[in-house]
Amino acid sequence: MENEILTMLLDQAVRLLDAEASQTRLKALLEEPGSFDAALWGKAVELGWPAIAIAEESGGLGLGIGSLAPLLQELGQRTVSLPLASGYVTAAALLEGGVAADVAAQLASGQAIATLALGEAGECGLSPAVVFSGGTLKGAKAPASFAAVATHALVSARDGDTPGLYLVDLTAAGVTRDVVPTIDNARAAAALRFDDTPATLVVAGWNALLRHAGVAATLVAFEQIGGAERCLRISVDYAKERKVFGQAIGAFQAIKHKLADMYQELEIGRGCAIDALESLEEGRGDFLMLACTARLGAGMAYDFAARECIQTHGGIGVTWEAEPHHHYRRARSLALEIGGAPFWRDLLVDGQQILETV
Amino acid sequence: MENEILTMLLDQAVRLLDAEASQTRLKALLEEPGSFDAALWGKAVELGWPAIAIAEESGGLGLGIGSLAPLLQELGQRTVSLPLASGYVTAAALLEGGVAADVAAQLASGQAIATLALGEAGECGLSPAVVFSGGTLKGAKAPASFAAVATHALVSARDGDTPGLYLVDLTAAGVTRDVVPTIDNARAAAALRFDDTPATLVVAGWNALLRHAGVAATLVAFEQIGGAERCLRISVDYAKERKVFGQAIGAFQAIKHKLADMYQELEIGRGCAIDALESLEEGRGDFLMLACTARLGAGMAYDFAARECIQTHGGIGVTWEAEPHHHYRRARSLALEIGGAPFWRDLLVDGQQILETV
Amino acid sequence: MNDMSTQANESLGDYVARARAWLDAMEPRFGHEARKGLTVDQDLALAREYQRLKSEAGYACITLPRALGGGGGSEIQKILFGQEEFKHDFPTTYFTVSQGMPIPMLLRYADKEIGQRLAPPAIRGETIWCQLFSEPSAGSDLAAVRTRATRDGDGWRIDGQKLWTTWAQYADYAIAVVRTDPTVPKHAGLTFFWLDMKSPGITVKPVRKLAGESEINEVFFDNVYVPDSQRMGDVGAGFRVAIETLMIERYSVADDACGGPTLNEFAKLAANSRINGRAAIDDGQVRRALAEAIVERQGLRSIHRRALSAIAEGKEPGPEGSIRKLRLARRRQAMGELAMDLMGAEGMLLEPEGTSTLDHVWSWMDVPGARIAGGTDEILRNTIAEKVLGLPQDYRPDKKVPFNQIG
Amino acid sequence: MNDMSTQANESLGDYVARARAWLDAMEPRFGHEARKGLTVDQDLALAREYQRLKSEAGYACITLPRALGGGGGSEIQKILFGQEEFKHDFPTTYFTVSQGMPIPMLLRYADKEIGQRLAPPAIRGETIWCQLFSEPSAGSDLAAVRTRATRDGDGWRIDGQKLWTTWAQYADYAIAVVRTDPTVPKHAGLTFFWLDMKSPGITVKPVRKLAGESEINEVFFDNVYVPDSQRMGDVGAGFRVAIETLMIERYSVADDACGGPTLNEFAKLAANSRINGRAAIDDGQVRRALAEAIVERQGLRSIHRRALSAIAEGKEPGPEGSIRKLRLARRRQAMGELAMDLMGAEGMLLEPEGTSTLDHVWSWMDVPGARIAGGTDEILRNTIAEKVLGLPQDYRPDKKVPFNQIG
Repeated sequence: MENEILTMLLDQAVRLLDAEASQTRLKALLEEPGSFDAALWGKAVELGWPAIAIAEESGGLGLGIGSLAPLLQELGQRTVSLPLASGYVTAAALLEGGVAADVAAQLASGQAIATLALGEAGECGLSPAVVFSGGTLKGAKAPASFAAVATHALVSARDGDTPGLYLVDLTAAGVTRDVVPTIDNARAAAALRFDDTPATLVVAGWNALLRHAGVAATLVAFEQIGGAERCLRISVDYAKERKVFGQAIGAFQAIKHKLADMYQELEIGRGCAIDALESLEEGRGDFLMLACTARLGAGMAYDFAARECIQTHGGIGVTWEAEPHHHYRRARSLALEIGGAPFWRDLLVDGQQILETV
Repeated sequence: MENEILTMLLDQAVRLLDAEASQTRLKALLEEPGSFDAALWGKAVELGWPAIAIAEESGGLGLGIGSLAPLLQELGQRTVSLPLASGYVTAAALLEGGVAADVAAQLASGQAIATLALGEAGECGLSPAVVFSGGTLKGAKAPASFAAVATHALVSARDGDTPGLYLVDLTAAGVTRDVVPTIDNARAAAALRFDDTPATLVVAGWNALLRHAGVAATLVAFEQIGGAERCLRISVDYAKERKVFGQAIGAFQAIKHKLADMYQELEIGRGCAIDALESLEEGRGDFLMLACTARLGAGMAYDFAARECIQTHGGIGVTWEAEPHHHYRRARSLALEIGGAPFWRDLLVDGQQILETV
Repeated sequence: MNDMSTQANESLGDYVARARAWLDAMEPRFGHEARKGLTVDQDLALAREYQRLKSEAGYACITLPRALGGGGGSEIQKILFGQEEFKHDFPTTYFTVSQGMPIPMLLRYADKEIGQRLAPPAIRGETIWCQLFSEPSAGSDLAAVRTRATRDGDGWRIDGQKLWTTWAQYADYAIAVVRTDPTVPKHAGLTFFWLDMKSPGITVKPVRKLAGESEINEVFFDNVYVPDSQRMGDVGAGFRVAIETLMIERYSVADDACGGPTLNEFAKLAANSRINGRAAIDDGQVRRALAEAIVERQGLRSIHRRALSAIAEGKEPGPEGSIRKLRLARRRQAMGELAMDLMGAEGMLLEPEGTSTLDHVWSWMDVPGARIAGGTDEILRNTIAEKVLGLPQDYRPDKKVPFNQIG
Repeated sequence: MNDMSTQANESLGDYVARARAWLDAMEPRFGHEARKGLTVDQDLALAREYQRLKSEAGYACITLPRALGGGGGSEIQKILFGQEEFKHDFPTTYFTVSQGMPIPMLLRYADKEIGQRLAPPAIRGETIWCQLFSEPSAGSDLAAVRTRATRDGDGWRIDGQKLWTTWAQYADYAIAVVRTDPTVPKHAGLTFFWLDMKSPGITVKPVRKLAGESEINEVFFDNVYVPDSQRMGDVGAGFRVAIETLMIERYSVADDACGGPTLNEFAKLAANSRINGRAAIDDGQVRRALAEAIVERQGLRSIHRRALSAIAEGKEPGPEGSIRKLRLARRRQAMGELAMDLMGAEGMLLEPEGTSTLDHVWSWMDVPGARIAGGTDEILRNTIAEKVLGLPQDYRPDKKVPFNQIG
């Protein structure tokens, strides 16, 4: 029954995305800082996408995070940006913290939009610099996707030495929201600053922060895998069709082996993402370590695929009109917005003894 | 005049090495730990090789270190191991320290053989663990090349917190010399231990130690470049001759581009080695930084060339009878015996502001 | 009942549990400690004994019939047992080729009577078969074999040379592909036979490898007689039969360190090595290398687990299995090199008693063959590009040319 | 005498010193600060003014005769001046192609009178020439051009499309290679012309690049008339003339950050970024990347210096010059990616005022073209393999086939 709903949902998603996510529309979003496809978001809300994975007790459909992953993969394939992962992660954190059930319900219904404000300035890790004290936040976050259009932010901050995640209503006092130009304007990025902004503690402690970042990383990994899949497919298609020196470029080993490497990276990244998702669904203790591998594996796969997709396309690949640069931009923004690779590598190596027992 | 001598010397060397350095003889040396081609060393001594670069005031010919580099390159091409670099570095240190002029003269005449005992156990850097106190050394060094046959060792040790280089007569009391099996038995490696062994301070201080290690690194870089040149040449030859699927394997881009990469690494390593040598000859302040680039560049070039030389040769490359494994072994032993790459990278990055001004 | 391999309605989980228990029981007699210091001949004798017990317990040739000494089990059971057996250091290597390909092919292509007679002793480990495929000029390009068989009455006379033949020095029998018609294109002129390795005219010469072992051989043929009854498949069908042989091991199992030390061993080394006095495990370049290796291992484990599920459901595993060896052999080489870097000058030491699975330097020394045997890096990338991605095949100028006219 | 480029018996050192002084004097009027905030049209006007002064001082087209406005100097002087000029941010880009290849070729192949008339204004920066070579189906494979020229009385009529034409939007004239005979093999049917870009039937359409600039264009030809007197070289010799054109810049100068931030800039960023609270510059993965980049830069500098010495001695530089761009473009991309990693979420920021030479993110954004233009990574590796190492050329099935019969 759940499977049927999922299949139907995914079929609908593919149809909608194929119809709406045209190159022209995607390119228009890249033109202006802080862009957001509100019309498409409206349709996604109508189809219930924000609700599918959110728990029933929070007002969602409760189909589980496993329902969101393939949907994000479809979005990733088409470089479509919708605040689904951020909404799910926020709602899940709220449920865990037992706070703001109303906001979770609004996230499920699509009335509310969440941004994950986890990134730090001048730091590729996630140790928060924003300070929580006396019920309010003070300090600045690095740019966060969807912050330009979000109603709420899940913000990492510290109370004394204890890091935690805090919920902020972005209409509250003391919120400054600077829309910023990025490599990938379609993700509605903005930098948030808080000046005695009222905030609610959601979950406390470094482990809780990391676990929720790991959930975000796992979901993003599926977007990355979708993107890498698409890069591989258009590269292979182009390599079969484009001729130089009397042969399809796909007959030259330089291209064949490049694409074989792209395939390997993709499948390794996919394997990591699948394993992290499974561990999360089963509530296993190895989840964070597997989330690290998903973050790193899917990130490497998409970065590599996007970079070499342009290279495979040659001159055409460097034009605005062609598709590859959408992925070149998206691969990097997904790789950066919840902490850079060196941070996740540290996390993985520090915990690798745990992983070894898997 | 000097140039004529050098040309003649190099011609002689090529003739001698071509005649003596047969694959059979080289393979025989690899069979037993601590091997040394004493007969070839005898001929090298007759031709005056140990003397050429050593200063006239130390009893050498004083042709400068620039005369030794091309000779070592010829040795490197043929994976011939003679204690020329270690002899030169030791004699130069003795001259600088103004000690043991007699030993320097013996090194120049070939009566003495030096080993550079710079490596440490459990550490890829060069911070010495052996302790100098009251005129004697105590402690163990990591295996050093030529230590199995050397008469003297230039040993890094510390006096309190001050590192320095010490001269040890290996026939002295308290010297234990353990011949050890290595990946490259032809380099007469042995591990030295000192138990109240009389020793003479040659030069003191970390900078002096590094500078002499840098001279050794520069000379070894030419051996590495020679080895990498040879790997490239035999790989190219084999790739032109060996056929699969109706074409020479050198017609397949997987091989063509691999060999093009090998060429690039080689030329970059060569460039670094040339620049380091020039700086040393001119007594410039950027020498140590350039020695780091020579050590790293030539090391990477040879490791890569040796590894992919085997791969290019396919099954044949994995046999004892074929030449590539000589280089696979030699590349690594040259890369390890005076400190591993991570150590030299640290040194380079810490000093890179200096380099930038070059 | 403990010695029966296949039990009705046994779950795969139970199967594995039973296999583990059996293997654990074998450990004292056949494990690492028991084998220490044995000569090759002693080790081979021990291996034969282990093989006999495997056959009795139904763990030898698991997919072949029980009546012949096999296990009467499924492909997935074979893979799962292999995975468990890998965890021990049992003397299995002498029989890997023998039981993996020649015996199943014999049962498919040879006279029934021959198969029934020769397969059981091979399955019990009493005899060993080798596979005479590669030649000096035919490695990656198998169809380029030059070893000739010419008609002689009711049989054939074979002349030529094979190379890279694993365990030929101990082999009693062999399967071989040879050229019976040089006037047709290369793939069309080959024929497949089985041979008695004691036939007059066969000389076996072990090949010394760079790191010293010698499981591989040159095999010379000087006017060796083979009756036509030992032909397997039609005259001229040899290439197809050879490819079928290679496809039997559709999904090969390799531990995820590819025969080298595990990543845990690397981490231990890094914890105990220093870079300028600091623990190497705290250095970012070491961490990056280790993290990337862990990611790769995790991805490959996931791919492997899903392939096993597919096989368990009776599906054919895809060619994505090629990824595993391609990645892991290169990774083992890179990690070996880095391990040596961390050891500094001590990284030159090659302990005589060391093994590739435990010693980083031995692993590095012995790894080059892993990037070549069973498909070179280059061939495997081509396989992925062509078979998985559908990219064009390389130019093959010799494909339609009679073999004796290829330049 | 200060404005004369070549002075008798001047050493190269003195030449460089004099060039530096001249360039420093130009800095206030034409440097980075002076250009800030200019529109492209304003910048181009400034560029023309700078070009006029260069010509007067003998630094424009240094190897061409003084009488035409060139410098009357040597190849090595041209390279050395270029190296010094690089250190400033002068508006030279509009004239790089124009003066680099079309003008020298015009002087070699066009009627003498034409050359004498058209070259001087181009050298002074009053006119701009572009180079109509590449096409949608002819990038790396230049001989595949499809743009057709058919006989029409005393001239030719051109139809077709060119692509990737640098600065065509500002060009007054062009050199072009077009197909005059499709019935012969691809290399044999091409002919070379010069054109007036104001000829009726030419349409120029700028191509937007991924990072936004637009120096490249599509150029469409609709029945464009060219008199036969504007032909350069024989009918059918166009491929040879085109290759000669590309060979003029025998040794191209590129700064050793390949247009991206210097390694010093990277080190600064790493010193000011943190990984888990620690300075990134202290992290081994950052150190390894930086060390390897420094090594590469040093090696390339050495190769470059020796090439300059060879050129100064009148020798031809070898194809080893290809190494430089191949390495540095990839390095710039890798360092850009690492820089962004270190910036974490802030690595997404793309400051509107940023430039590739100063901003790591802009450098990363704009680098993909550097791995493609002027020879892709793949073509350059082939060049090294074939020209330097003597390995066989790739299979070229279309080489001897009439162009109109290529599938």
